[in-house]
Amino acid sequence: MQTIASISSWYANNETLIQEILIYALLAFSIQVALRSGIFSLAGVGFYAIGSYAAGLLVKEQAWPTALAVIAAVLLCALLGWALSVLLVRLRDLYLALATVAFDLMVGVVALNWSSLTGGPLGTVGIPISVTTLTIFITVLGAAAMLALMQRGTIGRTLVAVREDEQLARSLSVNVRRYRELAFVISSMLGALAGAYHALLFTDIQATDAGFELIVLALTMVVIGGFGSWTGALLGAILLTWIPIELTSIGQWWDAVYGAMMIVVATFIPGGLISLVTIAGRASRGRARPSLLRRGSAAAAPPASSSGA
Amino acid sequence: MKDARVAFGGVRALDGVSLTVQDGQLLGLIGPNGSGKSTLLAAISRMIDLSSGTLTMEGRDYTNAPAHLANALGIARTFQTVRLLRTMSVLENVMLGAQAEWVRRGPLATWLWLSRARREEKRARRAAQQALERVGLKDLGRRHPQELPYGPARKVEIARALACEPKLLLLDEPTAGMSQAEREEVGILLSELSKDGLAQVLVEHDLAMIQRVCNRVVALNFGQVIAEGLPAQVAADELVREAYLGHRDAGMEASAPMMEIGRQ
Amino acid sequence: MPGAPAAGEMLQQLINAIVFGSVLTLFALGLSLAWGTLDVLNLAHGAVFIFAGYLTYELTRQGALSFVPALIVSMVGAGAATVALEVLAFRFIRTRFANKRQAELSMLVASIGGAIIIDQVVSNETGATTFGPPSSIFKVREYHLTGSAGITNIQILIVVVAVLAAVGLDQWVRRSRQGRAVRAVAYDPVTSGLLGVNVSFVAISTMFVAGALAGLAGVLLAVNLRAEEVAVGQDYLLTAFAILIVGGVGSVRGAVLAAYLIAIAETAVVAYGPTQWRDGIAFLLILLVLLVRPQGLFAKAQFQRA
Amino acid sequence: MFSSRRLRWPGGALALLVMAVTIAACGSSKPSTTKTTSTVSSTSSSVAASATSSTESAGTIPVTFVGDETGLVAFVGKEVLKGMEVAVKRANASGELHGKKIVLSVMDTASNVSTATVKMSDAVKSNAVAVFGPLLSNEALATAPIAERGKVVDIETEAEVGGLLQIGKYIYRLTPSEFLYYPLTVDHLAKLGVKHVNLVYASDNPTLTEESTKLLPEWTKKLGISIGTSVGIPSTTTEFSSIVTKLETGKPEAIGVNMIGPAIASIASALRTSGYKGTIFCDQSATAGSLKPGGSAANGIIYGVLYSPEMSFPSSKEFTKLYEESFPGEKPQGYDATGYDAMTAFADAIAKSGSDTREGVLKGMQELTVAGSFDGGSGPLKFTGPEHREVSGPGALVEWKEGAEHMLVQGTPGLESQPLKAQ
Repeated sequence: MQTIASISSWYANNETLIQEILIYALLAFSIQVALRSGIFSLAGVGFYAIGSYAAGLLVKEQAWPTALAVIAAVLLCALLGWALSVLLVRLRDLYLALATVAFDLMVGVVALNWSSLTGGPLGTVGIPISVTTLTIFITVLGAAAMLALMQRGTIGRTLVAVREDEQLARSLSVNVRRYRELAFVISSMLGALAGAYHALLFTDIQATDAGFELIVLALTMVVIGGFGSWTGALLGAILLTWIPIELTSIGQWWDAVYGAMMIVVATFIPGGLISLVTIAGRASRGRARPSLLRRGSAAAAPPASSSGA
Repeated sequence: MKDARVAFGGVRALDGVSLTVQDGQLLGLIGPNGSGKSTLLAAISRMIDLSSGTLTMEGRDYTNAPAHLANALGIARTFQTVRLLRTMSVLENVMLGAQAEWVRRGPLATWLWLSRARREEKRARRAAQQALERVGLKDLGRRHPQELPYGPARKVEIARALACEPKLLLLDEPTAGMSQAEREEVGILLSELSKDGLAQVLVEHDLAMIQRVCNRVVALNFGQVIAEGLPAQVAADELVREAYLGHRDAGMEASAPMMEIGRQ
Repeated sequence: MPGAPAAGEMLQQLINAIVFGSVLTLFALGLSLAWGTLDVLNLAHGAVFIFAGYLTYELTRQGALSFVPALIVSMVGAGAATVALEVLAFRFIRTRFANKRQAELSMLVASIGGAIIIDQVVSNETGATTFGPPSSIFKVREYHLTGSAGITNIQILIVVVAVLAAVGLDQWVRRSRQGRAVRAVAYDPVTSGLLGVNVSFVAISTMFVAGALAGLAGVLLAVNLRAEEVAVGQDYLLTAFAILIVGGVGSVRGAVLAAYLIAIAETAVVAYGPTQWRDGIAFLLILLVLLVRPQGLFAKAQFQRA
Repeated sequence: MFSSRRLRWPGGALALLVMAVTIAACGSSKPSTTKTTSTVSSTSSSVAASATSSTESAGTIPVTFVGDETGLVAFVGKEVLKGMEVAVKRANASGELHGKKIVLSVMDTASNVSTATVKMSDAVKSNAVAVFGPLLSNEALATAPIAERGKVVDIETEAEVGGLLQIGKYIYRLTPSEFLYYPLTVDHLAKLGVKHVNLVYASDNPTLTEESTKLLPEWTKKLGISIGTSVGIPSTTTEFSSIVTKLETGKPEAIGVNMIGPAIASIASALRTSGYKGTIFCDQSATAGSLKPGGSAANGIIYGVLYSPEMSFPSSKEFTKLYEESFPGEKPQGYDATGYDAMTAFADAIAKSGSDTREGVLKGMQELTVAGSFDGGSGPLKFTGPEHREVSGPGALVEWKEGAEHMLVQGTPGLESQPLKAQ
């Protein structure tokens, strides 16, 4: 009983923090699912903006029921996400990343200038609060379950193959384009969910909300947490929401400490912080596996075979 | 495959090559570096587009089909370099081949059709294990590719291709870098597969191996077929010897092929 | 006669575009160099740029140094900050990560961390408010051209320096031994290591040059703008992305052409178009170029590292 | 593999859960995120001393400033806080608090919306009887609903954004809208005989956009001034010469620069360098040193402010004196007055209601607003707006000269330009 009471009081004291974390978790999932499938897309942030406007305006201006508005926002973004993935089908790696960053920022510019719809620089304010923490929590659980399914079995292996070696994947019957499109669409939908919930919980949307800072934050969450698994994205969302809040207590240099932490993790823990958890888990079960921290051995490296086509 | 032509920029990589492989036939493909062997395999497996010509598989034209459909038609291949995914175990790598049929259902089915997925997972595991046993690596399933020496890693590649249950297997220098003993094992394996009725195309520099296992050989140079026939005939062919040794052709760089021949 | 002032205004806007393009060139050269040769998309480049402006402000406001020494010290400081990132993070990532894509990601995040630290230093030391070097270190004068058009001495300096830096960098990458080493690293770090190129030294010196170029741009801009704040660096960074994409990654000439193209486009929008959409131009260009010609408008095939 | 996977990810999830709970436990057991203002300044030690003695003794009235101590507008937050400290000192010394003392604590939002929302809910959960809101508009918009739901009076300062007061009855804004004293500038322009002005404004800033596109045109029209070119540019713009060229077309007698941050000084310098001789006016955001880097080029820029140390209102003089006593050698700025006004209104509210519970604060604030006005650092302030939850002030027109503001005109209380803002 004591524990239940203390958990509930802890929850009551930290509800906003939890809400933030849950919403960022959805955004981080959005980036993670793309990265894990070899798609360096940051378009989730753009869909965060579109999703927040769509859901917020439908609820506020059209008085749609919340559930319907959220679904409509997510479907809209799924469609747009698919269209974007078709447009950007030729791009890979940093080029894709920059194209999607440009898309995100373009969404912001459009939102700022389409005043009749979005309120422009004044933003959209006074959206009725129409979701509960529980709804978002269940959504995050559901999303996590879907992502967990996506990481295992046939589709899990297939997406790894698509990420690591597209040509090989094709030679094994994988329709690479379809799988990439799926990942892109899922990413868009998760971004839209995060945005929609943010709008419906925090009641206001500013055109600058989904700017470069949010892109950087989402990417950082996923890389620091570890993009190999949804658990990494969740860990990143928890830590990067929570750490800045705690760090403010150390005064004006907190940002520098935060930056230093990012450098250290990015440089020395390639699998993200979640890999430490995984390694610790393995060690505790006594199963010696090659450490993720170790550089892969070159045993299977091809010899300098020079025979040509 | 008829009259295939592939051109990269002004360079003709394949120039009017026609090739037919029967069930149970093990076709050896030889030729010096840059003669178009790997290009030919890439063309057959639809990794690259033909600029002209046609590809048929069991009477079906697949010249313009996307790459992943070539595998669906029964064409599996290995690559010149080891291409195992380091984040997966050996068994999982082979399962990539074993699951090919299920993967064709598309991403949504493989993601969300849970009841089928579970059955499929079990079947793929069994098939992958069998494929590993077939190449003689029964116990290596749990290891990771980067822990394997080069020879076994190449065998895993063959197992992965076999797990697709292909009708035509394309092998791009499967024994390069292997020890003599390993090479012989692979040779025996390929002969057995051939006896089981599998059509195979083997790109190989090891002429002794070609002579031992192949029942037909095609020699390529400058993207053209310069000789075709039984292994012994082709090996004796004047043009082939010339191409390899480069005596009368000043434009050829002879040093690399010499080394290859020296392996015999 | 309504035609004459309009013509003068047009000339003035053309001059403005050329000056702006020169600042963009200076900014983007270093970024392009680092990405083209070392595969580092250094997101701290904007912070380094501001850091140099801050150093000049700090060195000159008490009258301790005059313009040229302050410029040199600031460039060295900016270069050193970039080298620090290389030594502390990028170098490890490059050697430890087998997977190139993951290395790119980690470098991105590490450089964000670096940007945060540098921004924090500048922001704390300036009280997070507007700062700028005193006007006494560089007497800005305007020279009148025909009609109402004019150009200031700092603007002339920016254009001249940008052209010299671009030509110099282009020649350095093409001609000199060091330049050849840089290009070798660009093509294949492993092989160039085997061929005796000291990859670590090449990386450090390349990053130093990249940082110093950002510093040069930062100081000149600080003098030209008179006032700046931390956020300015990021705004330049976003525009520079467009320059890299439009010009083609790793191409010095492409970057220069793209910088002027974007400057002209943005100036034209401010002068004659819907000014609020100005920010959108760079992003639109990124999307359009990547859709139509992913290798960049001006890049030559040999610079590509797809 | 399947089975080992099945084992693995719940393991990971479990580990995560454990971590999350640990983190949460640390978070809740450590109220160190709140800290007293003792670090801000040595002269405020009296405030700090009472703060550290005990947190919840009967004699204290705990309040929390959820504000930007670090981050983008830290330079504003620090000043607002100083003003608050001065007000706390005055109120505690005055005895109007029925023998109790206000204890001010600070939660840093770091100018980050997420942090601000979390800190605001921390503050609402704490024993603070009132909260003072964050400074940035988007922070204020995100945090005000939390205070409203928590039924805590939230006194906002600075954040000037439409819709804030509509959030609910617990939300107050004690900083007069700039829209109320900007007309002083327009009046002055008319007096100077200006007929044509050109204008540049930050098109992504709500206040500046509303001011520049709706209000200024109305005011100038009344006074016979025409606006020629009106250019909206994003505040991220870093290249101004093309804008300067555009602003100079038509040779206007005055040019308005309704921008924020360094842009004002940059544009002003560029205008002066290219030989522009007319009047340059701008928005109150030029206060607090953003014109300093402009050097002599910034001389003569005029703008309306809500407070100037040269103001002659008795309450302003009192504030100026108290501030200079608390922070010797420093001159109070508008932001200091803002903090002072917010805290003084709060103290007056407690004095009125005689109760320092949360409901008591609300009641006191309501009584205070019914009274219609109170005297703050920025002069006699009048309650206006929805349920009289915001204030108007007289303001002043200042001119920037050699690194300092000089008052040209003092606004007249009660004669503030009618709030033309569309409600």
